[in-house]
Amino acid sequence: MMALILIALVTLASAAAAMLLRNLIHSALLLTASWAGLAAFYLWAGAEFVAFAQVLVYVGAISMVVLFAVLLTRPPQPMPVTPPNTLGRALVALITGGAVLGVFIGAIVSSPLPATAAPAPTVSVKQLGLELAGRHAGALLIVGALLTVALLGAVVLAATDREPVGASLDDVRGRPPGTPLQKSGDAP
Amino acid sequence: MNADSILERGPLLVRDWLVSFLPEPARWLAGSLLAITAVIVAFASLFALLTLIERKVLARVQNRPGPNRVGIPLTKIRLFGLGQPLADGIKMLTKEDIVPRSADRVLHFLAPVALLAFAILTFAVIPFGRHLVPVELEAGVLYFFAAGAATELAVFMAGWASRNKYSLLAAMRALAQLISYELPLLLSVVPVVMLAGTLSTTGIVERQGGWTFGLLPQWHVFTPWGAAGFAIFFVAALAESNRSPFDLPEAESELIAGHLTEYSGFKYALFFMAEYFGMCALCGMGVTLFLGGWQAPLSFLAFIPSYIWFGAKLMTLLLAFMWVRATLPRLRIDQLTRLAWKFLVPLALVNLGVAAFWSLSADWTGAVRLTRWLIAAMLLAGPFVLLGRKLTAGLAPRIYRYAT
Amino acid sequence: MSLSSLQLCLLFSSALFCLGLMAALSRSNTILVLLGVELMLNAANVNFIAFWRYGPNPEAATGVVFVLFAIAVAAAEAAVGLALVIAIYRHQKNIRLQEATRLKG
Amino acid sequence: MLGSGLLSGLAVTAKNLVGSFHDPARLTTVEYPEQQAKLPEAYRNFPFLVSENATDPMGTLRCVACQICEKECPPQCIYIEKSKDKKPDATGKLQLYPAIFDIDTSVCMSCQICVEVCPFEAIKMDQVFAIATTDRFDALLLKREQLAKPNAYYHTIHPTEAAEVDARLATERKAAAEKAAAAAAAKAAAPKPPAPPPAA
Amino acid sequence: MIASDISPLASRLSSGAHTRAVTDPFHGDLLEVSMGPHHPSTHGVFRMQVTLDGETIVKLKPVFGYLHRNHEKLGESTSYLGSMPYTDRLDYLNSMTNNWAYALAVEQLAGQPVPERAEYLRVILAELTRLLNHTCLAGFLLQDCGCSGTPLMYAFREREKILDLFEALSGSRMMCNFQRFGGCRTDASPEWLAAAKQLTDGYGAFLDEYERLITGNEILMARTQGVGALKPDLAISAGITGPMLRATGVDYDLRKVDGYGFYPRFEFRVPLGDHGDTYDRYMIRVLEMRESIKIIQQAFATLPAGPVMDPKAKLRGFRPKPGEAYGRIEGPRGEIGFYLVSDGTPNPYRYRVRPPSFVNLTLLEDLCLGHTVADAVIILGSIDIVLGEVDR
Repeated sequence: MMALILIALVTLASAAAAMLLRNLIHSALLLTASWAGLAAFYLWAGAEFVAFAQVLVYVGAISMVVLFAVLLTRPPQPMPVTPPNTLGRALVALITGGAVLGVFIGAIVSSPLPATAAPAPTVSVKQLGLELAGRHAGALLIVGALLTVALLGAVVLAATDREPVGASLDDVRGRPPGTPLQKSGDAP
Repeated sequence: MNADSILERGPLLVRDWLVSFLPEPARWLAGSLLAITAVIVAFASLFALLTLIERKVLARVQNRPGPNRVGIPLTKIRLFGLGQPLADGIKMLTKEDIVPRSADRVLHFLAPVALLAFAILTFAVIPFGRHLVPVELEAGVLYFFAAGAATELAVFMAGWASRNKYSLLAAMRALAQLISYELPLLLSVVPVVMLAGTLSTTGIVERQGGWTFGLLPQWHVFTPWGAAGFAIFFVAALAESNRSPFDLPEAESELIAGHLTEYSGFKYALFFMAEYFGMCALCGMGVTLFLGGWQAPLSFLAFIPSYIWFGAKLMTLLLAFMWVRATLPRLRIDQLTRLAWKFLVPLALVNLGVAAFWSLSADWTGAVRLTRWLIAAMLLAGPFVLLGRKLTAGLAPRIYRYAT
Repeated sequence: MSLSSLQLCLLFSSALFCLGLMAALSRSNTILVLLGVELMLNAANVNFIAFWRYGPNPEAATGVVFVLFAIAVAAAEAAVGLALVIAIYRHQKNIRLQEATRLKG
Repeated sequence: MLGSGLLSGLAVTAKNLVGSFHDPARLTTVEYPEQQAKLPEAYRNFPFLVSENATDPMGTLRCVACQICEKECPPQCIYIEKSKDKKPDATGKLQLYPAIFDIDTSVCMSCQICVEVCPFEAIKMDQVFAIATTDRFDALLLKREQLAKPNAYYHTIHPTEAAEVDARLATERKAAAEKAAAAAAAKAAAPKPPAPPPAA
Repeated sequence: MIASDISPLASRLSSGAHTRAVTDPFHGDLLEVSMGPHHPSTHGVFRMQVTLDGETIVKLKPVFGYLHRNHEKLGESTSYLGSMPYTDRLDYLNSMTNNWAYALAVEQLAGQPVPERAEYLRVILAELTRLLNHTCLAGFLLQDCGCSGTPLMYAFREREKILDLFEALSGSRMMCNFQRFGGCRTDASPEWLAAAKQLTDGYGAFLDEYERLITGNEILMARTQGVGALKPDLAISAGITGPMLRATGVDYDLRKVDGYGFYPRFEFRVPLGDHGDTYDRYMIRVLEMRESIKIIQQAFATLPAGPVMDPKAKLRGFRPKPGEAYGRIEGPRGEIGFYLVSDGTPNPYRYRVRPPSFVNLTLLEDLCLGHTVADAVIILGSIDIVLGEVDR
């Protein structure tokens, strides 16, 4: 129980800090920490496999993609500290979030949820595999297809059509210093 | 051969004897701590030795003797330079720790610590000997890669937190490299898991335990899919551990020292250590998955304790890493990613198919068994040649003309 | 008032969900909005695990399987979402959500 | 095929790795302070002044302070002051000698031009190269006393060249001596002939 | 964003942020990196001010002069002979060829003949220098490609042997100061000739080993082929000479064009490239080394006896008649030339060097644009500069 509270606090604190900070890299790294905290929660709950998958996918892959996106989208100038309407939007978000949280807490505390299964249930990798390839085979296939499509979509979306290397020096030369290499097709 | 010989159980007996002085409730904890200490001490000394061996091997390849002066301090005894790591360590510890003024101090400090922590975590599931697995996990292989995946995050942290332009470029490269090579690394392991039918590292080693004709080992590397998988694993492991020819994040001829540019003293030493730990862990995993783990290479050699065999194989792989480093030039970042996505990943997928074929044809007997080999080898060789040709399209040694 | 472990887990997950919700609503940076959505997905996963752990039928492992699927979907979502962010950046040179109002480049 | 170039490279490095343990051509370094590579006879480092004998180096310097080397030295690292008096040289002829002869070895670039232009074989190139010191200033400015080294030393470092020089000097001196003798004889004879005729 | 939506506080903060952005490299698309003058692979104190888009170079400004030593002005204030040791320090890897080019200029100025044996010796030494320089280049280039020192060490192993020869002949390994106006300073002994012959005969085997090590290497080909390609017309109009020019396919070798020294007496071929890229520049040098070996072997076979110094040549009080002369030879890096104007005094009135590395370096930006940082490093390596000569 204490472990759970500790894990929850660490996860929530790093998630909250991640959402509040202005520095995107810090946000991403803190969020990674909070994902790692979630993995710890899964371990605590006895879902070993899920915990490792969480670390592998979130800490190992998604965090990288996020960091990459952050680095690739450096704004020309640092973002202004308080963009317009931020206060209003923050207020709206706070009210909505608070309300939702209130409803959730009320529902959870008031409903008589039994805590059965005192010994943690274990699910072996083999059992999981059988479940995945047996009962959920259809879903597995769909997820596979989804991942493939997502991969292709991401590539298509993010693909740059850079100038071929060493193509026309005059193009590069003629530009005033400081202007980025940009294809004419990208002009606004 | 004898799983319970005194030598084989030696480390366990020592542990039990040490723990027996403690009261019963503390024994489990003390035993674990002892195992952790043993692993860390063993690999820390291996690290010290490896820094020396690497320099020696590089030097020998380059027709130099390498470091050979530092021996026992205050004497004239040189001991082939065995004191060099100690001297290096003292130097590192006494150097000033410099943090750039504009650096992100917290991340700058956290990066080496995180890197080392993750590197040490990966040792937990490697079976160092017949009875020597720090943690017996059912999903050990998955755990290993999960823990290993986080290391490049630390490299990124180091590069970004230094606020040095070279470091920033290195950070970007580290990310690109990780994203590209995680996939072939995992895909090269999938056939092993598939054919061994388990994600547990001990299970995988035990599956490689039999003897062909009662003499030759049945390691995975001696099957077509295993050999291909091992080759892919080796290349991807080189990339994952930032070793030459994939040492782009710290490419010294381009980025000075990349993410390490702004590190000095002890933090630099930690980085160095973590890098070697990561390399050792990946090599250990390679040994476990493909080279039969702690199994002896020939059946009559099985009397030698298993952990010695593991150590020997680990050293061999590490030496291969050094050999590659001594020979090859570095890739460019776009070539690095192209190699991963256009060559290793498709090849690993083909290998997955071959492994499937292998498992389906497991009951072929007699002369058909040989055709199974041939078919598998052909299935792999074809794509290898085709993909290789595609990869190196336009690249060829040239014929030169002479002025008349 | 004493809370059972299950209730604690659920509180944890709802707090996480609301954090994600607030981030998604208040931040103007597209990447942070995406991360907020990720957090909400994670909160759902926590619920699945909690109900599997304390539910009446833990042997079925359906909760675990569902979480695995959810992680896969989240990965796909992150990849596509961030690719979109990069595409937006390429058009408007920043990633402020308010300004990403055009569907056509 | 992909990989053949990599493999042939790996074969070369492996050969060198193994070769370094048994083939001296593949382990080419020497361990410096203990072992030293033999310097070739022509090796030059910084100049020194040749004196005829070791017992009285200052008295038997071949240098006559003609200052040609000072003028020709490209980096101008030589400083000479002529003596006020004259001393007899090896042949007994009275010559000027350098009262001050300094070479700033922190400036000297070991070009050997001073040696080539010296008409008296008085300055030669030394082979001592380990002259590192902790003193940045005076220690590298070599004085006449530090520069003077006997002819015998010259023979040990450049034997062939020194033998040639000695032979040349010997012939020159012999010629000079013969000339001097002839002159002396002539001189001795000269006053004689026109003996003042006895007063008639 | 329109300024009017910003609250006063925010606008103050954001304007502060804006001033930071000017100096802050962590924002915006382009990254300005100053590579050098202290950088592991700028071959000395050379600096490239690089503007990067990602890792792609969009602008490159070479900055040099960190090693400027006033060489040409010094040449006007020292005697003709006194400049000879300074030419050693121009391109400090190739002092023998620098000496020869300078001696050639002065000999033209003074109408000084050179004995036959000295001419042969000069050819031998110049070709040995070419071997030395190209071997070093191959090593350095591969070091820039990221080899962990192995090719460099093999190159240095062989270079060391040539340097030993130079030391045995001239007394110094790199600052040879060997040529004089009217011949060579000393004669080569029979032992020296035997040692040099042995080295030359064994050099082919070293080149074979070196090529086995690296030339067929797929990574090297991927790194160098198509990287930094130079067009022949651009090369000609920029005055590029040496292997860099021949790699573009232009047949221009002063040894054939001028026929100075006794080069017309020797049989050798001039290798030409077709692409002008980094790989061609590397390979042309390897092939030139093989031709150099042939030249040296022919020279040994036909080396005449005789003096190496014109007996009438003057060492002290050398005063050429008023006039001007330009002496040039095909140095390992390209055309190295010395232009002298004499006014009849012991010092030249004007002394000018045509340094091949400096001229070749002028095209660095054109070669690098559109390539990555990693390519810039190897392109610079393949241009083969020595800062002593570039900065003078």
